[in-house]
Amino acid sequence: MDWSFLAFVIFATIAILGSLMVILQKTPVSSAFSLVLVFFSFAGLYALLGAHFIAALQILVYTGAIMVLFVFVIMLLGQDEKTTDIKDTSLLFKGVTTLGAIGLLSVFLRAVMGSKEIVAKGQYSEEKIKELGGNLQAISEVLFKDYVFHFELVSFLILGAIVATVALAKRKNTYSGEYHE
Amino acid sequence: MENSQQLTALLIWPMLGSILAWFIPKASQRIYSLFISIVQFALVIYVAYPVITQTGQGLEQTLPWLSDLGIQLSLKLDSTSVWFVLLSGFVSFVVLGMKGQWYRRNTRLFSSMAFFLIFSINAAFLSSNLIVFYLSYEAVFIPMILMVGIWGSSTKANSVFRFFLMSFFGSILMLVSIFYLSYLYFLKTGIFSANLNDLLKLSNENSPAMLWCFAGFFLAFAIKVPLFPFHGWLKEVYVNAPAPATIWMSAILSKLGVYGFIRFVGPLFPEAILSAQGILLALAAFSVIYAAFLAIQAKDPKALLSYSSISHLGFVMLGVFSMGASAKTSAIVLSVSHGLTSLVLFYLYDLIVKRKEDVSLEAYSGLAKKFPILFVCLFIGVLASVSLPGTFNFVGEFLVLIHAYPVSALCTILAGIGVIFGAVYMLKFYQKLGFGVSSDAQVAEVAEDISGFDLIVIVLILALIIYFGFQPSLFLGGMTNV
Amino acid sequence: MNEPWMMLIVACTVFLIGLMGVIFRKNLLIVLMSVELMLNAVNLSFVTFSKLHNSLEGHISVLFVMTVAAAESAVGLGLVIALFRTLKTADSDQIQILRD
Amino acid sequence: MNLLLIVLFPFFGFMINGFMQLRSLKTGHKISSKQSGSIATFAMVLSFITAIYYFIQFSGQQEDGRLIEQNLFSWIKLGAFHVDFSLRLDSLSLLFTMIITGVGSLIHLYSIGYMKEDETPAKYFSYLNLFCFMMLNLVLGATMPHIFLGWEGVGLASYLLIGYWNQDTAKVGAGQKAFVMNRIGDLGFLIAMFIAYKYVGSLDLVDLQKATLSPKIASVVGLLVFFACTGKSAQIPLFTWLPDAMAGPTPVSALIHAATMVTSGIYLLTRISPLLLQAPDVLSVIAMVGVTTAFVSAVIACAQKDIKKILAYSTVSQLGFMFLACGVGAFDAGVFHVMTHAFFKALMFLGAGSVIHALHEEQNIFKMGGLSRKLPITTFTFVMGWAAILGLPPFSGFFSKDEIIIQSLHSQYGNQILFIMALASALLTAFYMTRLLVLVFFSPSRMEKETEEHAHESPLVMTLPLIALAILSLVGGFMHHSEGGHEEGQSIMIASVVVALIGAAFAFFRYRKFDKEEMTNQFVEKGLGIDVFYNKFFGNGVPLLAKGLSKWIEEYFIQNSMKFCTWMVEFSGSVLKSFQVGSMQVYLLMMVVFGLAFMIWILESVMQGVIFYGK
Amino acid sequence: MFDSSTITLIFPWIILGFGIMATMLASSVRIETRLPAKLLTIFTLVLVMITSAKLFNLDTTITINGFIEVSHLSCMTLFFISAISLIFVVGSGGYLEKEKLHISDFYNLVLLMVLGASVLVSAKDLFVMFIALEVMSLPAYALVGFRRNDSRSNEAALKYFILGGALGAVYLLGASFIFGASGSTQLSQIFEWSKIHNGDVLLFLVGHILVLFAFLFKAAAAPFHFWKPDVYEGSPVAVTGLMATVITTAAFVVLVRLFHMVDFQSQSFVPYLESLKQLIRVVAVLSLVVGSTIMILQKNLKRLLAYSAINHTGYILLGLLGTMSKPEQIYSVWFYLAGYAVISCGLFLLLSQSETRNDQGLELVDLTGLMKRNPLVTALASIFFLSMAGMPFTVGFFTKYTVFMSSIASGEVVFVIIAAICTVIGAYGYLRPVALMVMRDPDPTAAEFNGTKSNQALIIMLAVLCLVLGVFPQALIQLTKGMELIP
Repeated sequence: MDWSFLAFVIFATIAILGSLMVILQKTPVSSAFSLVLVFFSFAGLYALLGAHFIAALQILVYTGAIMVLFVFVIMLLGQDEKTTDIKDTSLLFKGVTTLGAIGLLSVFLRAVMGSKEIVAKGQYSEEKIKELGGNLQAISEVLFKDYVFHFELVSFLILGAIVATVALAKRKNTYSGEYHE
Repeated sequence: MENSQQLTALLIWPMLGSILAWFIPKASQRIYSLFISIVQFALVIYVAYPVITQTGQGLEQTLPWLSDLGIQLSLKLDSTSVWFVLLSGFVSFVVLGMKGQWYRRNTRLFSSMAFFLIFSINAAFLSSNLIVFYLSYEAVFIPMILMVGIWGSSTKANSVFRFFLMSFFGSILMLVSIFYLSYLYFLKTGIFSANLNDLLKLSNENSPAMLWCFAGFFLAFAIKVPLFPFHGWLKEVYVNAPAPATIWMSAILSKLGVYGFIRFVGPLFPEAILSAQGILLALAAFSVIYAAFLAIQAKDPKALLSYSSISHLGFVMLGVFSMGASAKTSAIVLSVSHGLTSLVLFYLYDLIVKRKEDVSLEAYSGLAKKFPILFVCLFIGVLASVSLPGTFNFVGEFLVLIHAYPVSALCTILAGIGVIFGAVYMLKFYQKLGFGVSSDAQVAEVAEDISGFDLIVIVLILALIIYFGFQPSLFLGGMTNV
Repeated sequence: MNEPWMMLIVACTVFLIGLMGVIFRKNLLIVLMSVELMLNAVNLSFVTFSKLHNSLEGHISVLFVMTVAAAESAVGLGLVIALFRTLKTADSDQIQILRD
Repeated sequence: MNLLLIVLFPFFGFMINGFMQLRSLKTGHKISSKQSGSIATFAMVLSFITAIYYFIQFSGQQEDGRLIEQNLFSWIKLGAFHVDFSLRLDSLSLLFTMIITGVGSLIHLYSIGYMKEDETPAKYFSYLNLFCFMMLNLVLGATMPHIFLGWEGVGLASYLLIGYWNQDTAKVGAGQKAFVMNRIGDLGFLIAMFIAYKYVGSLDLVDLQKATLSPKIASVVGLLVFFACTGKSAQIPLFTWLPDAMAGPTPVSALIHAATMVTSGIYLLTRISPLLLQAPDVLSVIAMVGVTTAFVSAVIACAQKDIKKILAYSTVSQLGFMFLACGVGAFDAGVFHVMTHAFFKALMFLGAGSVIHALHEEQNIFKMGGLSRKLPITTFTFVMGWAAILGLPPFSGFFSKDEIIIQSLHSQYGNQILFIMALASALLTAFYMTRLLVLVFFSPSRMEKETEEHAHESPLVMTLPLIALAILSLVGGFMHHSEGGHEEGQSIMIASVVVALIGAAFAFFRYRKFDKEEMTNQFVEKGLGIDVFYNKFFGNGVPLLAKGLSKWIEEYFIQNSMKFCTWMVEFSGSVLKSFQVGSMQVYLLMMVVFGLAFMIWILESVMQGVIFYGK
Repeated sequence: MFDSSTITLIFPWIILGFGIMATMLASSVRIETRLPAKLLTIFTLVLVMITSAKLFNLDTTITINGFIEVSHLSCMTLFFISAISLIFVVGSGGYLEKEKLHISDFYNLVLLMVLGASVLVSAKDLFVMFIALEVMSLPAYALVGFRRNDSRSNEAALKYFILGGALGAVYLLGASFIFGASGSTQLSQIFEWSKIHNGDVLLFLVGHILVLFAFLFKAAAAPFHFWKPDVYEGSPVAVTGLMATVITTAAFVVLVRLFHMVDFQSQSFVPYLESLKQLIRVVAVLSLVVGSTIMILQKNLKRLLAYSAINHTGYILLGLLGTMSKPEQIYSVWFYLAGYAVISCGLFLLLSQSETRNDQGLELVDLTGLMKRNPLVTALASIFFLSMAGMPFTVGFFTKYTVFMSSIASGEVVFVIIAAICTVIGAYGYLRPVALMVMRDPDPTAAEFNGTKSNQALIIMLAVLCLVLGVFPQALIQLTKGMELIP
């Protein structure tokens, strides 16, 4: 029983319980705060896996950006009162869903057992990363060397998201019905 | 086989007609259609002439079309197909001369569709590549559906759908069979081909697969002909269709099925046919009697004619399933004669209906007195339909039965009983229309007797029916050497 | 070091919890959050496998997934807002007009 | 001289009259019966003259030289199957030709007078010519299909002429009945041809006559041909159409339904007699059927009131005699009776026509009487016919009928039952014919005043044929050179004459003073219920069966199975559609469930059961 | 890493990128002026077409860093996608005007979608696929919900979005499993790995199946089809058309790649091939049956076309099934996609010309008696419907032909028979609108069809193309035969 294992157990428990809370909370706001909990515990898990940069990003992006967005919208739409939809849903529906999830889980579990056989073939072992000057250094190098295409593409993704959101969420229809040329 | 470039003309000309029809003013559409169809008929005769005279010599033409898909535009005019092509040329010419609402409403569409129909029919009869055959076989639906739908007497879409769906169901299974055959051929030789000549190499195989393929073909053609349990679509469509469509369907399209049996099923699946011959003959014979019974109880004269068509085609199928060259020839003769007869009957019935509309008679009766010449013609038509000796139908029916008899006496006798019932319903038909006391005294002044184009054409056909009744050697001579 | 498959089990569990949330929560905002949960779980899985393989591909992937998640939630929230404008609700039961 | 001429003259007559008729319809110009009738009669006379020419030619030749064959063209030739369209004249067909053209000419002549009042005589005469044309084809055809052509052709002409007055649907119905019943017989003919072709390989009559078949095949062919003959010649079981066929004009009845068409059965049987002789069983069947028909229809005739119906049943009865003759192997006697019967029965029909004509379409014999004074020539000629049918010497019937009765006992195939039944039929014949004669011509008048006043003798065109036929009835018997009197025949001859006289006397005394309508047995009058039975059984049964088929198989099976297919598709569509509930979360759940199922299924099959069952 | 030769290879995308930015700038100036945006979009798409056409004569397949493939397949698809989008951009102006949706954002989103689709078809890396998928999908969500004031449009967009998001996550999970099993996300490396791998493949299989599910969802194969009718019905017609063509095409290209991701010759994957075939069989048959049987019950035309699309998905999967054992038959899938895209492009453009009396979208009854009022539209619609039904002498026939041929050649006779029967059922569905148009008398409440001349010309062109390809499909078949699949 080493410390990292203990940390893992703690983070994992928080993550799972937190996610359960996300989907079982009555108000969106509490769901959102449960989600924050999950994000934090995930950050911890990343750190345990040695992905420190990712752990940091997790906090920054998810908790810092996405969650704020969520909370903002919740408040915007006035969705902070309690909803009872979880109770309204029929038991059968929930039951089937749970059964399905358990079934999937069992399949996944069986599948990930296969990961024990995985032989590492990448070049970025922990030593190598250290050699390169740490996690961030290594990632940056790979990101801007090999994955530059992805990177550019993602920029268009964000562009698309912006345009899409703007197009969707504009309050007033600015269309006047005539051409202005 | 002689290589000939003329066969494509039989396809190009109607296609051209179909396209040009859109540029012809409405008023002259009938003249235009007549012109195109007469030229087309003349073309057919010109092309077919050497085939008829030089017995056993056929014309062949192969154009590469979609060779990478195993499709070649191989056309073949031999002594089997030539009669069907001639028949369709003739029938089309007659039909397009008919006057009717199709020359008043959506005229351009009508002529265009008519020529497209002729094109597809010709393509189907000429093609010796199964895929091309299938293509044209199915292309026939499109104009047919439109004709029934647009100019038909009823807006009930169900009949059209039923017709289309049943036929399509059969034919698409045939397509699957064709695919499978060419796949078998591919397995054997490594080449994808749907040419009949190639696929014939499979015909001596006797495997379950061949039996299934046979079933696919059988279903397609049996629905088209139609044979007994597959005839459900027929009545409604025939009754609701405008006269040209009805004539085309009964005179030509049903022959597509017959032709399919003779041309493809017979040579491709001899084993399968032989093993199922009893059932097939029984089906054919039962079709004869069953349809005759339906005709007897039919109230609508057009329905009666439709059922009689099934009944007669039962005879044809009896000949086809008897196998053997002579029986095959007999079936072709009967097909042609049935084509001519049903042309006459439906044509004249349409004339009568038009006259009836003109004078608003409540029921048909005593019309013979008012339109004597029309009814003389109709009577000869009826006689041909009951295959009285001396008419072309007799030759066909007699030959069919005499060749079917050695194969299955029982079925022949059963079908023979249909001859009796044929007399019953056809006479009933004629009596209902022609005899008795007519209910309207003023008809004579309003509606005229048959005259002009109608008269000439009908007399011509009747003359042909009687002439071939005594001189069928034209049909028999060329076909014996096949 | 912990057995990596344990990490994967956590990932899978969270993923499926997210899936369950998407399926049976009616509040569209919570549904969106559940989608975020699923994406997070995937991230964890990527990082774990990345570690197993001594590779950085997984890390990079996580970066992109995060971006995508952000973009997606932006569009999703935009859609929810648009829906809220017309239907005055963010309840998934209300959006069953299109059916059959 | 060309054999074709015999056939062609009536054909031209048919064409000319037909075209004239069609033209007159167009122009409205009416054609008189004199015009069209003279053309038709002329055509028949020419044909008759041609026949006489051949008769003269034949009589100068030996028995075996009496054959002329003329191949016109090849009709149907397909592979091994070959039928020529050729005419063949031998003594048998010459005899029939002479009857057809001779009696035909007379009846055509008679018709000119009879159809004077008719609106469309040209149509009538064209039909009559068509009939003669077809009939000549029947007797001159050299092959079975050719005979069949004539066979069906006469049926057609018969149909047209019975339903000549087609405004009356009952008459058309009678024609239809005749045609259909003939067709039933024709089926036998057709199948006989098929079998014959299968076993003989040819349908030429000569080949058929020469052929030796196994007894079984021969009997089947014989029976089928006989079945065909029962249709055409109105024998049991297909005889019921003939009385109805009297709906047509009376000359038609005389020509078609007495003299010529109905005897074509005898012609056909005689033609294939070599085949029949190979099958003795068939012969006895033919004899039995013939004699039964003769007897039964004679019984029915006794109860009839309609003058034409009596003659019709009489015809059936006489035809029964002829079949009896064929059945006992005495084909000659049968043919001989055909000839004499043609004379006297045509005569009687025409006489009846004359009576009907005089009485304005009155046909009930109980509304006649005492016409001998008004219609002397008719009466006189009718008496001649009466004597002939009774078989009184020296009238023609005496020779032919007695020949048959003798043969029915003494022939190789004859027996006593046949003989006794034949005699009984002769007795009945005498009875009903005398009844007819007395009631129409000699008993007190029972006519209405008006008709009685208008009754008058027919014009010369009508009486001339009567006289001619009367003479023929008288002398017709001597045309046949009998092979000497049989020793035992003498007594039978006497017996039959006596029997006839007894019957005649009985009738004479019973009806001499009759002045009211006789109460006949309805059952017998209606044809012993046979016709009723047919009407009930087939007349209603076939439509019923048709309705049943159309309802149960067509509606419920065929149409409903199609509907069922549509329904199945639509039903499965609506079942599948019910998954489309509109809730995206349900969709997702379904995807998860399906996905899970697929996954487990695939993994199970790949890993062979390691997922849940362990390794 | 990008040398000059690589730049030429990715030139179409660069142009697209600049186009997108330019359009965005143009639209941000004044939102009411959309002509510049429209012209820019057209210009961009034409340029993309030209540049991608330039790449046709590329005789080798080039993979950039193992992520992106420039090959015949990708260039053709790129060309094709941009051509279809161009037609929609040119043709849907009137529709947008009518629906009051004509704002520059539309063009911007279309371009973004095209970019996503075009990258998707070239992607050789699971991750590029995912990003490209999102690049394609996000604008698509927005376009579906483009009628912001229409709750139906919103609903459709949300459904599409949530399901798309969830399935995107599923894809990612699958991708991570594959990555875990094989150590790479690049298809070529996975293929190499599968060749030599010998051992437990369960992790890979689960990942693979998940990935397949995600793209079966995008391709709307039953039982992952549920979103399609709802989304089709709710979205603007022009967008539906784009989805039916561009997204379907892209999704299928990826699906084909994913199905051929591993080397089935390899020892460990031999049993997997059969199971995978089983999966395709089941999914194909389900799609065929679901599509055809529900289609004949539909009243809404767009919904009908959605089910028809599901039905078509079934056919394409049948073709794919044929390619599983005979990869050279892959052209049937491409050919089918191309033919189907041409037909639905024409049909949706035609439908976008309609003016209904209510907002429920174009119902079937709105077509009643159209022939008497508008014969041209009737003729065009009939051609497209008959094409969809697979009637001879239309492109629809040969598309079905090749697909049937391909699966027969793999011995899948039973499934071809099922497909054939479904064709008959489907034909009934397509014939119903035709019959309504042709056989009935006009209904005064029925829809009007008013299109501009240029639009009509465009549609006529497409109809003629349908017919021409129905008689002379060689050229297209030759092209598609060049589109080989390189692992």
